[in-house]
Amino acid sequence: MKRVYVNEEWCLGCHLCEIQCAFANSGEADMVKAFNNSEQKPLARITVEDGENDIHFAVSCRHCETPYCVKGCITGALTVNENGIVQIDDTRCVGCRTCILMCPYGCLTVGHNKTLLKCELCVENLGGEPSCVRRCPNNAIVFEDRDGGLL
Amino acid sequence: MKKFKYIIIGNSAGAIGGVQGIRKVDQASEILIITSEPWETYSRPLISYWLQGKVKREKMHYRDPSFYKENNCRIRYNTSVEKINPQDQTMALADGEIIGYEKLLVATGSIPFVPPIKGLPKNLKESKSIFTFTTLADAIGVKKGLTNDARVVILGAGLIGLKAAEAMVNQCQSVTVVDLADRVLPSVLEDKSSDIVKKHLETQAVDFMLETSITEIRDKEVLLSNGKSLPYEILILAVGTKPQCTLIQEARGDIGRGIVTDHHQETTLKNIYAAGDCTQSLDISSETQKNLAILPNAFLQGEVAGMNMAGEEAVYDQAFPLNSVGFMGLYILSAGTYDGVAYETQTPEQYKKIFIKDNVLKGYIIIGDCMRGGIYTDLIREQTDLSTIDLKMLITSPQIMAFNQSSRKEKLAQSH
Amino acid sequence: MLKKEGEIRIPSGCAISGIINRSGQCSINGSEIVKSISYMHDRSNGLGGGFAGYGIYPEYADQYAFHVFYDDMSAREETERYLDRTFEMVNLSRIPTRKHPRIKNEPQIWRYFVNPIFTVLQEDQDEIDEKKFIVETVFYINTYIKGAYIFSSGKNMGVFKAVGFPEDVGEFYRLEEYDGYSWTAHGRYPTNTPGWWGGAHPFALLDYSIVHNGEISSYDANRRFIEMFDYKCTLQTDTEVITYIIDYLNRKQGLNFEDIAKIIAAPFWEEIERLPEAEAKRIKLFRNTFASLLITGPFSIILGFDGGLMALNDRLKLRSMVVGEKDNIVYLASEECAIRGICPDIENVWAPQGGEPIIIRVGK
Amino acid sequence: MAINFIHPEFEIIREEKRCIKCRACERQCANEVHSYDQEFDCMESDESKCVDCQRCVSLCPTRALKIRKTDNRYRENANWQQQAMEEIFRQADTGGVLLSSMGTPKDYPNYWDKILINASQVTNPPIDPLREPMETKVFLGKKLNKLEFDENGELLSEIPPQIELEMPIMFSAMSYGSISENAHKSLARAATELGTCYNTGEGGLNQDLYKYGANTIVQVASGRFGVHKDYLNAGAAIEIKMGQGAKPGIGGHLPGRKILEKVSRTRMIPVGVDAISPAPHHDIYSIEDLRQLIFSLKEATNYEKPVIVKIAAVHNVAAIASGIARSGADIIAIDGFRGGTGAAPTRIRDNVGIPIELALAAVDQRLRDEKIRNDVSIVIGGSIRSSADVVKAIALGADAVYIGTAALLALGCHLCRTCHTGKCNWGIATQREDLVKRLNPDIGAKRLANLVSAWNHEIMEMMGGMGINSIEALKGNRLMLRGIGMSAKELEIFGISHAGE
Repeated sequence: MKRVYVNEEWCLGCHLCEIQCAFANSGEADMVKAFNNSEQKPLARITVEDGENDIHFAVSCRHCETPYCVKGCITGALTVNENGIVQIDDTRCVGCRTCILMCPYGCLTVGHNKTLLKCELCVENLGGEPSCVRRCPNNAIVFEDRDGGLL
Repeated sequence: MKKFKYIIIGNSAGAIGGVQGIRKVDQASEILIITSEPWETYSRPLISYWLQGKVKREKMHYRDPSFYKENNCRIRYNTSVEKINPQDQTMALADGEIIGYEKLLVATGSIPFVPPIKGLPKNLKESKSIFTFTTLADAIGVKKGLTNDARVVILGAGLIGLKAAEAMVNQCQSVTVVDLADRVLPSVLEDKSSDIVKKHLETQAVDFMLETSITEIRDKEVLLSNGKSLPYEILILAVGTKPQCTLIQEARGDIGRGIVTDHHQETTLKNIYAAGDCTQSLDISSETQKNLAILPNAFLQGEVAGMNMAGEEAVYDQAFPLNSVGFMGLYILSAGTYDGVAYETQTPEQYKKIFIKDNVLKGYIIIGDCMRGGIYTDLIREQTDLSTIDLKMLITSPQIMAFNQSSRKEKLAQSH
Repeated sequence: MLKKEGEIRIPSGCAISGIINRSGQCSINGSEIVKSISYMHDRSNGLGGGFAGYGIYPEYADQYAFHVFYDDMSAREETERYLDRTFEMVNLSRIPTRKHPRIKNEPQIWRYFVNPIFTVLQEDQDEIDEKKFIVETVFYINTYIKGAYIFSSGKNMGVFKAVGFPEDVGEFYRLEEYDGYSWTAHGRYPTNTPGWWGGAHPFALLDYSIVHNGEISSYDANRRFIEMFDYKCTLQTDTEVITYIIDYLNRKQGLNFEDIAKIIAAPFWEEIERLPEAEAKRIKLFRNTFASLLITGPFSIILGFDGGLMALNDRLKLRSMVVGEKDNIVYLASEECAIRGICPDIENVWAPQGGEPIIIRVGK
Repeated sequence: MAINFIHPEFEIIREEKRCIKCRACERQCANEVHSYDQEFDCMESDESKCVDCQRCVSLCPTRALKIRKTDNRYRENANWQQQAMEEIFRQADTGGVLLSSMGTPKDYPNYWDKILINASQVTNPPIDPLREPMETKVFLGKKLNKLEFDENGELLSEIPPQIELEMPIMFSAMSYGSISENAHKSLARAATELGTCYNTGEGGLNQDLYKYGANTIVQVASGRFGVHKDYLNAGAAIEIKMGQGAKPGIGGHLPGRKILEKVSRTRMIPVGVDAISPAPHHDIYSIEDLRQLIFSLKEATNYEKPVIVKIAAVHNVAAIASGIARSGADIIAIDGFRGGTGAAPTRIRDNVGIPIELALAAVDQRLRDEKIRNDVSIVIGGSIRSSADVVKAIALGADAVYIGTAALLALGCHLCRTCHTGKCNWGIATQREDLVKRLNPDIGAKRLANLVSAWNHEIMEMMGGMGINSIEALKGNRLMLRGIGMSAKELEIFGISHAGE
């Protein structure tokens, strides 16, 4: 399946993927409104790690073949849909953080309403290409099928 | 006699894992699920949330109600299995019916351990004021008696006891937790972290009476080992659980700290598998056999059992204790064994303790901000050699940056 | 005042026609070609018509036949003085014409049958290139003698052209009095000239004569290249530059007409890639070496040469051209009517592909 | 010095309402213009550091930023304008030669804009490039003057060494060191994809890029940096750089701070040492010396590679070109005075040399007059800005063009003209690793390929309009050009008529 992959060779650490992710998932049509018009800034489902020697990379849900978060979820809020996308149903999430405990990559975060947030590849808000990928200025984040291995 | 290719006894995480495991391999054959409860599968940890009013009954489904139909499962509610006969691969139900199986999964879970206390009613299930707290039926019972002026006494400061305390503390007059141990969550935390949790709960109006036991249960009152007494309208007995191994034991399967299985989750009885709270697992972090009664473990075991039942070899060999639990806004992540050199950090947002032994992460405790804690969990799960990892960075905060470039690439640029 | 040929580049549309007897017998009367081109009257506008006949001067077959327009006596006197120095004049006369109501302002039209005379010095130095000498003579007279213009300079062939419709030009020159083995004809439709006799077609140099229909877009690229090789494009017409290109490739580079066609109407690279390796290599070398001789834009030409005709279209075939055969006679024309009009029972009529040369050599 | 006479050239306008304080501008500005004020929770800017490279503007996700030229002026007059005054202040401050980057910004006549292209109407048809083949393949190199055949009519002649290009556009010389490794990679990959060539410049060829050799022109300049036998044999052709349009008559200077490990290895000079290219080649003090170098290089490459001689367009360029054509060179590259540079003395850049248009017209005609046009191909560069410029150049007589500045623009350059600072925010004219990585060659190569193939489409459209279906029929086809607003002398040099004639 197509997943989000990152290449730290090209990540500039601009953190715009976080901004775009938060905006895309904010439900607002306008970024300024999304960030400046509400009490709480929208939250990203992707995190950029900044290291020494200008190493940067973004981390978001890997949509693992073996999704420990889904297997550990105590409520059934986390599921894998027919396309292999790990999704969360926030009406069923109770914010217990078992998924945080289970995820090897640290890709879930707690939302403002205490339920968990995670990358769902923008299936709900854009379709096609995830916003972080679309807006990455340097192709450091790509949306590709690498199930056969990395080229 | 009816005969089924697959029968699963139980209807919780281990059983559901079993169904999903079977379905990965065999999409056709019918599965019979036998449950002693009257309900579709529900999440047991959610009973405290339901009692608290945070989760509605219909959101307690562990899987959508359509799950059984979609997975071609026949389910028999309110049905107990009396006996398994592994020789002819049959079982006898409580109503006397005999049914046959080709592959059987025992996912009977655990049952509350009820200590022998003076004055304990003979038939606890019919009591309107004394409860265990592991099933929805328990929670429903508690709720009936829960009034604003009710005084609640909970015996046991473990996960079940404290979740019950959290659920009720804002709906009753008082909650007092009594435990013989000197700290809360004695099986999950060590001293300092335990103290943080206790203090937090105390600020939320939960009272504790530690190093104390109940010596006698009377109507509306318990007597304590320190000579005092506590009045109660609701008494919860939450001193622990024990694996439900009776069926296997009687069929002469091996029992240790639960049902003994191999890496395929097969018991010592041919074609009988077991998963979940009823089993014994090898804790890889301490290399000892344990009864790991935790939900993720149950599901993973069930899934492996199911796949093997359907003919595909799968292995589960990564069991270790792990818990994520929150009490009144304070969250705790813990995993593994608290053995080795401990690295402790504390900030206003977080208390953290990490245990490293033989260059492997053995266990950790995080209280407070637990973001990305799963990165630690994975190090335990994979027993990762820490020599190529930036330990200082890792201890400060869990991050992929702490790994070397090739493992970063493997994690972020390859499919998993 | 409108500028005439040589002062400005003049593109034009046209009709062309050609007839050849494969056997080489001079069996084709001039009236045939006049009749043929007359069927395409509407492709001309009266500003130019002309003919080239091959095999028409059997009695002077070894002499160069110069056809010359003179504006006045002094031009003729100067030219004849110039020719006298280096040529043996075997015969000279006015070209016979008849009065024609639609042919006006005719210049003096003279014909000379000449043999070049070479000095001892030239022969000693082994520098004798007779054709080069003829070409230089033609260029000198056309460039430097005001009012004189040599419009035909081959052997046993001749060009006849004028301002007017081609059928009138044919009558004017009394072409029914000539028989040849091949003929070409041209009716002109220029767009910005008052019409000048010298500017009419065919354009000829030595035995080469060209009738051309089209307007080549590569003109200046071709012109500026060919002028590096001692040609002077005084008329600034397509026909002129094409004639020079063919002269350069055939006479100076020694290429045959098949190869010439592959240079001026070169196959596209994608076609070359599909060719056998040796052939591809050959054409690639042609396109590389003679890149600036590729002719683009629409053209259909009939090239007359000693012993044959070649018809060629641009490689996209942006101009019409049909070929027909009957017994030993091959007909070429812009339109089929020009063939059927003189040979109603024509057999085997077809339209050649763009860039596909149709070469007919007599006796072959 | 107590008083700073030089005032910020730009103003940074940040629309507070739109700013979401994402700090992308701060992270992306190598000049450290932007910063975040924790106390006031707002972004601040230090305008004095801004070079108007537009990186922050481009990356601002809410378009909250814009940069404009300040309207603060010295008291200028028609004679003493702002720029002149500021340069005087600058020199009074430093006592140094003024340095600038990229091509001259001065308002000299641009003849491309005074030349118009023809199109077909009734008398001959335009050709639709979408329906008919349209050829832009070009061969650069010496052409045979006479073909030789054997007695059977088989060709004996072989084509002399040529560069075969799918289109008449190449990337001009920009050295590794003056531009980044990723910029070079982008150029190399794009050239390979397009079937054209890029040029190493004088900084040698990075080992990783040898695989693009078939699309590489390797340069030999006066500093001879990175020149060795393998290098000479690595490319499709060898270019001897005698001059550069932006700075005719002077050499080059790559500061030591740009000579990092990889650059040092490629250039074969020590890390951190200034790379000085002398003004002349010290083995070429005359045309006969050039001939010797040309043949030395041919010897070293077994006569398999065409040799280009690159010169700046100077006053007597036609005569110089004639000399080069007779010296054994296969191709002459002429660089006009509007051409770019990583760094040049401002006075030289802005005052020395002539426009490439005039140089080209003069050289092409001169070589034809001398009947040696076939002996060399002509490549021109020095501010080719569009496909129309290319078409005009070919019609004037060029075989192909070099594009440098346009290629850099495609890579993200915004012509801020501060290459010499080494802090290129677009990852092009820098060796700072954090900046170099900003240019992902995947993107860079794609953008370059897009640009050139777009131009090639346009060239085909224009050719089709003229009724020309192969680029060789356009070369030197000056009849397809008309001048507009030119003097008779200018028209004479160009060999074209005025529009309307």
